Amino acid sequence: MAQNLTVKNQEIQIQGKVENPRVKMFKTMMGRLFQNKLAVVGGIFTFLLIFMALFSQYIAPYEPTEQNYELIMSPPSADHWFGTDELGRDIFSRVIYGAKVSLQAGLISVGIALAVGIPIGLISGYYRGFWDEYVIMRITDAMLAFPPLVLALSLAAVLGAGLKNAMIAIGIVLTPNFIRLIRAEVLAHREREYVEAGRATGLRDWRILLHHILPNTMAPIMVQATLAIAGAIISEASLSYLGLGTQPPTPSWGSMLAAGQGYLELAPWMALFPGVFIFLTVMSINLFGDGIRDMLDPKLK
Amino acid sequence: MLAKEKQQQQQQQQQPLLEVKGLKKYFSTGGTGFLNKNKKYVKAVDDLSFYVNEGETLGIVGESGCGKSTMGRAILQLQKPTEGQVLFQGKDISKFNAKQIRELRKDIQIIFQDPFGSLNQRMTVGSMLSEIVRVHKIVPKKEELKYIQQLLQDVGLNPEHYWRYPHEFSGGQRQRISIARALAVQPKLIVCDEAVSALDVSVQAQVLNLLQKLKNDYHLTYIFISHDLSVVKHISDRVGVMYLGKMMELSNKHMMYENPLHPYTKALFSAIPEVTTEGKKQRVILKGDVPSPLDIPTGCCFHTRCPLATDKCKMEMPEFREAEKGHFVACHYAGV
Amino acid sequence: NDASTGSKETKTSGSKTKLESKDTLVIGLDDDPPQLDPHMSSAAVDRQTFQSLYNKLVDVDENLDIIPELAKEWKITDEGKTYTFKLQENVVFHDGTPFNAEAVKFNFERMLDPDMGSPRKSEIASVSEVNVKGDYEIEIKLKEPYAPFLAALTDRAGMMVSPTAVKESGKDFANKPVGTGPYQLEERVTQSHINLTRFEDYWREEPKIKKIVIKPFSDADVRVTNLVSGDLDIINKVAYKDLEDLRNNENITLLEKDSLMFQGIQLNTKVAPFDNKKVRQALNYAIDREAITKVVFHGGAVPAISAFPSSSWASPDMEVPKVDVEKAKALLKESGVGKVSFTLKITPKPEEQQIAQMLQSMLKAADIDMEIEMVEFGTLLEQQDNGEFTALRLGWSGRTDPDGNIYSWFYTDAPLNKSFYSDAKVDELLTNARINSDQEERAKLYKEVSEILFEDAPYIFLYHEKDYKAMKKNVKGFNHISDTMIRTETMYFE
Amino acid sequence: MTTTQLEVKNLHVGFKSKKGFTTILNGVDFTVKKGETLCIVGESGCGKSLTSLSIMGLLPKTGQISEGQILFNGEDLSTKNQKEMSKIRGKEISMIFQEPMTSLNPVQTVGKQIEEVVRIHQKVGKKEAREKAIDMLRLVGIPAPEKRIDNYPHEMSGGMRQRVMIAMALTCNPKLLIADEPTTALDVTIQAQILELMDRLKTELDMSIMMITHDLGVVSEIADRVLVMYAGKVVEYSDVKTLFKKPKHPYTQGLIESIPKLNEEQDELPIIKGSVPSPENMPKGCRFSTRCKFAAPACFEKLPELVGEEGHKVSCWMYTDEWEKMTNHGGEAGNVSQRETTAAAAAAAAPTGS
Amino acid sequence: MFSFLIRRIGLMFVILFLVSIMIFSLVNVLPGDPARLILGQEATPEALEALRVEMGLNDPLVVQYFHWISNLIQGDFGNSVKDNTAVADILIAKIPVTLQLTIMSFIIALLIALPAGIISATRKGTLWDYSGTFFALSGVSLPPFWLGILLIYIFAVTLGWLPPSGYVSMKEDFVRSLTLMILPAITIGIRLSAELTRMLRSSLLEVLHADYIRTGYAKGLLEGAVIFKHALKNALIPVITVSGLQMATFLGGAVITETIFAVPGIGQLIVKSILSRDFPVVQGAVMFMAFAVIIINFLVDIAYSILDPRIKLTGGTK
Ligand SMILES: Nc1ncnc2c1ncn2[C@@H]1O[C@H](COP(=O)(O)OP(=O)(O)OP(=O)(O)O)[C@@H](O)[C@H]1O
Ligand SMILES: Nc1ncnc2c1ncn2[C@@H]1O[C@H](COP(=O)(O)OP(=O)(O)OP(=O)(O)O)[C@@H](O)[C@H]1O
Ligand SMILES: [Mg+2]
Ligand SMILES: [Mg+2]
Repeated sequence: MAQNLTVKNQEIQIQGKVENPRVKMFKTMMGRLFQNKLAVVGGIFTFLLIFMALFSQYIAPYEPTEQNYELIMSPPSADHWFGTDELGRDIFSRVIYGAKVSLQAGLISVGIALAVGIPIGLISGYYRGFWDEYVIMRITDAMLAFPPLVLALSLAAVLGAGLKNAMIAIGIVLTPNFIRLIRAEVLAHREREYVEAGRATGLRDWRILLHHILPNTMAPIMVQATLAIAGAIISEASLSYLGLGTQPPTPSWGSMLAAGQGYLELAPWMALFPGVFIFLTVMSINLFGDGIRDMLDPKLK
Repeated sequence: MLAKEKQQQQQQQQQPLLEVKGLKKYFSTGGTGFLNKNKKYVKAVDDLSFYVNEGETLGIVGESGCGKSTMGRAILQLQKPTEGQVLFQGKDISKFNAKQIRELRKDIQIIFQDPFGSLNQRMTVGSMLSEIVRVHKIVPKKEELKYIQQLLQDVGLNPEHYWRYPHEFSGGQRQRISIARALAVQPKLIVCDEAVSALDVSVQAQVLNLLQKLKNDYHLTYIFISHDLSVVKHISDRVGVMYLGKMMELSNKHMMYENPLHPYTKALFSAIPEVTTEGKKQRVILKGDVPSPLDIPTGCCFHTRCPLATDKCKMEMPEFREAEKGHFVACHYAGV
Repeated sequence: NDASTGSKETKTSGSKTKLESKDTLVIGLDDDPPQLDPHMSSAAVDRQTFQSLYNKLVDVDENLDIIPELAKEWKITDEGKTYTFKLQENVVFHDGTPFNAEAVKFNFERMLDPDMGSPRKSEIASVSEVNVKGDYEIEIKLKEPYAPFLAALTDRAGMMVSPTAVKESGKDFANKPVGTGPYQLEERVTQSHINLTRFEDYWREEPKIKKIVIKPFSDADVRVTNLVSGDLDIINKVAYKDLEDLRNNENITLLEKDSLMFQGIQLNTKVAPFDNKKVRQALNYAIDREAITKVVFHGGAVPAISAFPSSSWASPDMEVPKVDVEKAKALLKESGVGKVSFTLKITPKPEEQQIAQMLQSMLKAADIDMEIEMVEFGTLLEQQDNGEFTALRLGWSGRTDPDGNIYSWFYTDAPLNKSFYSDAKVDELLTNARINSDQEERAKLYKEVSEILFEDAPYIFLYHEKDYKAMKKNVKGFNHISDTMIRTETMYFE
Repeated sequence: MTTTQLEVKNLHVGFKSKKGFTTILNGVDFTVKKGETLCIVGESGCGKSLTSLSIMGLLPKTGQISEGQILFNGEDLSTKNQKEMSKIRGKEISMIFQEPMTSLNPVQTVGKQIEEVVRIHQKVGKKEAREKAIDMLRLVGIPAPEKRIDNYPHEMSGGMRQRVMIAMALTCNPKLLIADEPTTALDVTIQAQILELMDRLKTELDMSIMMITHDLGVVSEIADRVLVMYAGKVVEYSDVKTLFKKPKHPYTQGLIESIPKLNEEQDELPIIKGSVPSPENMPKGCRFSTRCKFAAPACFEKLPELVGEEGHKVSCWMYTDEWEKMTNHGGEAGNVSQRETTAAAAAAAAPTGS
Repeated sequence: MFSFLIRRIGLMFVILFLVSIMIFSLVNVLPGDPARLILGQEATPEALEALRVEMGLNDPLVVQYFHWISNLIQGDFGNSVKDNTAVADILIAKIPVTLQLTIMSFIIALLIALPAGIISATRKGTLWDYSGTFFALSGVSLPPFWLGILLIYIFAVTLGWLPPSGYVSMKEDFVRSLTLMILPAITIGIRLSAELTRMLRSSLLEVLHADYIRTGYAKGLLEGAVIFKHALKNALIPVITVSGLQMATFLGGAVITETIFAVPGIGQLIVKSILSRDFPVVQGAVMFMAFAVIIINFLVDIAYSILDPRIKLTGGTK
């Protein structure tokens, strides 16, 4: 076949300046992202939260565990912006430290779900067959028949209270959703002509899976993942609220809320601020997720 | 023209490049459940036999759903045939293992219809092509870029398109990319599955010319699948007509277009709206719809719509026979 | 072990409280009583219901002195080894069968039956023989003198069930209780309500209230809300944060009484760092008990130094040490342990968490690192059993007789002695206190034990909770006794 | 009595977006006479559908008629509001679409969908409506219409569905039927059936048809007159015979030439180079100038008018008196003689029937 | 159709079987000895052992599982460890509570979601749409327990309009039952309506682009008629399916809401019994919930095929 190579040997001329395609892609994606104003707001807030979580010790005016029995449940003031709690701790500082827990919980549990869900979903969807239909799908069906919070609760109870275990539990609960989503995407894509073309050019299965199908399914996965992060933050807070999440004295928004609920009338700020922060965080991650959806959708200019 | 025919005849005496014998592809419907007793089959391709000689273009026409694409996929072993042999250069590739099939990909390629769906949206043209080149080790790494850019020029694109994503191209350009992808491994045979159907006429003409040119430049053999008879006729040397998974008629295109034997072929020809300045032509309008491939009529599968159908047609399946030299037809009455 | 915190409403001032005389008393309990068989019961909350359904052989009064109930009078002979009871006559069970000495014998045998697995068995383990001396006279022989015996009979072990009903219902007796009490069961829907009606053939004066409805509200806030603005007439246990509000509510009577319980930290004396006495002692000085009772309990608890709250006659007059960080540090230095760190296991209740976090910061001031680990109550007990802990937060609900508060906790190898504490002197004192039936002498013995225990510190006593009952102003006749029971018999609406 | 059913005058349609207003249709003029079939041809994206949607008043929300008139029976439809239009749609003007698969509501029986049209425009009872629906199905040649009426769209083949669409469109005897590529999605044998049906019904029901297609074969099959569009402009407007005999516009010529012919052997197809410019960078002058082999420099600058005698109009500088002047200024090719030869070549290329 | 039902039901049993195994293994690896819990702090080792034997806790897990499952098949869910009442009876007492909550929340959700979804889809890009979307997003982002607390604070603590928590059965006091349930129902309803609004909006937007909508206009229908006669039904089909699939999540939301508002439903029962290691109750209640989810999904599938004639009930798997 070597003769084909030398069929013609014209000079190859490249006209104009060639931009790095990835940079260009990135630019257009950013362009799409920035079109969605709310997503930008969400993104900025998310970024601030991450910043807050990373540098909490420099931002928080007090130690989150510093107790002051003279100042129990004092309302918001210049010294204590968000007031103090039932042990006289500064709620503002605790909220800032709580960001760490919440973000960690969101990211790690979704990370776990992705780490398990992506390979299983890919393989299950691509190869189909007995294992896919009768084992993996039925197990995910069964897992999805559980109310997620109940499953998370039971798992957290089994594993024992604590942030680490709560994250594992939430991760496990999220996994079947990802398996389903990824499998469905793979099923849709494996019939697409570009995959067939990939096979027709003699690519190996793993290469098609990892280099062709996976990147193309990334958009819905990313969107689902951001939404799942938001959901996982709420779940972690719920578990903490029920006493199965973060352990004291580590401040977590969920357990702060749980504590605050007992003092709704005496000190409403105790429940208010951690709640507001969960809400804002989840909201901005959701907004950001919407933005990512737009960003990854090549149909939008 | 005459020389070309002679050459073809010589080749016929040699071994054909690809030979398909009794190819069948059935799809079972209704899932794979264990509780499913009455499984039905879509007989998408049912007992196809034909050959393709090196350097020629075999056109396949037929209405939507008649199994053209399935045939193409079965030939490439993208879908394992249910039955039958596919001989490529004398070797039965339907028995190949995964590794052999990967090797085979260097020789047989396919171009798909959908200029949007057949390219990976998340890869640049360059990375897509270089992946193939690398996997099959077509050229040494340092020549890769040059090789691919050469390829892009050959299919009428610019070298700088190497760095572009598919969505930045028009339909016709994308089809050129697909062609480049198929050419990248320097195959012997390319199956074009409705490669120009989605394109506008002006662009279609451009791509058809390109395919012709590449065929000569790269010494290619085509199986050209289309539902457009004029396009098939334009590009092919021989033409096969399919109906409900079966080959109805197969012959040299001149014989076929000048003297179609099968009533279906005749009806098909007469149904094509043609640009004429004279009055409207006399046409055979077939009654009814194409039957569902789930329950194909008994006997001759065309008898439900055939203006000439007799009781024999309902009962007996006609044999795919050579009515004239090189002119095969599956009809009890044609050309007798 | 209920982690749900629920909502709250303490906005008492504005809400309307219905004050009307009725014939139904609605009681709000802190949990749903799991079952109604006193001999099988293990949940503390059950006992509240039992007060209405059953009579006990003997009862206690406000001073925790033993008074007659089903037993008219009794004699203790044979150096405290034989108890002879004269029983009330004309007492019938709700099913109409008579109450007599045979019935008492049946009850004791039921509790002692090894196949029953009755939790009461250990309370009356010293019983060796039960002899019917006449229709209404019964003699109970003990293996050895056991001073707390009578006190045990003031509670579930002294509650008499109908032998006929037991034979008929078998296991199902827990759902179809038959006693001699002032009220009998009408209906019970788990997690919802228990309805009792007045027992017409009751042997004492007919109670004034016709019906008792018992409803579980595990959420303290809901309980209070329902008292203030709902149908509840009296509630058991009040959240400490609500004390102030309730006290100020003119429609509510808030009753306060020292209870019998003690709370503290059980230390595992077998493992480091608490195998070192000085370290244990350091804890005693590093903790500000006063702060805990104020911050967490809003004054609803008092600092503790021994197992006996002031309501008990055994309460030693020892002064609770003030927090003394320097002393604690000094003790640590003496101990030679260096850096002390340990994990405290607690149950996940908000108050527990609060206490633990306070302890954590107090100990931190004395250079002791304490980690907090929350485990479910069941797990906590299991780990306690297996000695899988260095320190855990567990207290005791208390018993009428001081022995019940201390023997099984500190006697060598006693069932609750999970500190694995063993001291010959303590063992001897405790045994003597059991044999001796003279209260004054016993009190002296217990004081001595308390002093040793404070010195050895296998258990860090933190506080004694007070018991609170809140009821509508028009509810009268309630006798608040340190055993925290709601005795409905004498109650009435004004 | 006038013979004009519909007259579109200087129609400009465009889309609003964040970047501003993009004009897509740029001055479209044509008429549909009573009882005739007008075909609009052109490549994808040239604005065929947009034209028909403008007439129906069904432009997407972002779309807007910025200029021009649509006169139907003398009334200007472009000024009517939705409510007024709804009285015309389905009754006076009906429309059928390209995709018979998706143009019917999948969760309603076809009968219900036809009955609905009856009941919107005529005050009739349920039963009558149903009868009318059955009649219509029979009219469009669906066998056993009494049974078929209760079928759901998915239970029918593509051809049948397109028949249902036609039945629905014709229920109220409209004066004008707009058909937007009604056969593109169908197989040739079915397409032949549908085309025949439309032709038959046109005479039976005495209506005008405005048919949109990109298939010149279909045009020559069914049209009386043809409108060739390119990039939102009319480039040629003629009766069908003249057009195929003597196409004038280079685009029309190219289009006809680039179709492979059945009865002719060609080694290479004549092509129109390049592709349609996008609306954002439309050439300032003649919109075809970028692809035209005859283009003179002035073609890139000045927009030609649609000129010529009634019955064959073309929008190309070659057919104006100015052409001479334009080429004198240094056009690479093209003079009168050359344009004649091109036309002749095109005529020769045009098929002579079989 | 018939073979579909058979197949679907067969599948249901397979899933139920897997669910039962999961529940059982989960519950049995829960740390904490129920016998210890029952007998409490003062239990003697003998009493503990006796109880363990009686409860079958010493049997091998497989034996325990088959014991449990075979009883379950006969309708015997076992007895609560805590109070020895039959789990079935407990469940029966709880079902109406959760059902009432579910229905009330659904009504609230629909009352909000239908108009909100329709308005934001048909008025896409307007202020209406943005407010609808913002509402939907907030609803999804509000932690349910915080929303509950907030509602209590606003309506019960501050305004004093509604009771903060508790439950009375409808039979007992109809009006009070509804007033008590309204806050928890809003808590669940808002979240649900947020999700429904979102789904309905996107599904409607998709449908509104469909060709048959254009056909509807071309027939001469006005916008309202097109939306209600043609778009809505088509748009609701996926919404129903998806919300059916979300049933599990929804019931999960009830778990925490019931806990906050002290509504004695199945959710609260599960939380409590998990925390108190009442194994038979946990198993029974979770099994029941999973069963409910599976049945609902099954019904949704059937409803789906009724609503959408394109879906033939053949044996194919999804
Ligand atoms: N994977 C599959 N499973 C089941 N049936 C299939 C499958 N692939 C194709 N078929 C059926 O086989 C028949 C032939 O399909 P095929 O795609 O080969 O037709 P075609 O001639 O290429 O049609 P078109 O012109 O529409 O592309 C059709 O009825 C189709 O529904
Ligand atoms: N909603 C819209 N918003 C913006 N631009 C649009 C919209 N709809 C159509 N267009 C543009 O209008 C132009 C004409 O579209 P139209 O649908 O009329 O083309 P057509 O001639 O019918 O093509 P086809 O043969 O593909 O149907 C196209 O360039 C298209 O991009
Ligand atoms: Mg095909
Ligand atoms: Mg169009």
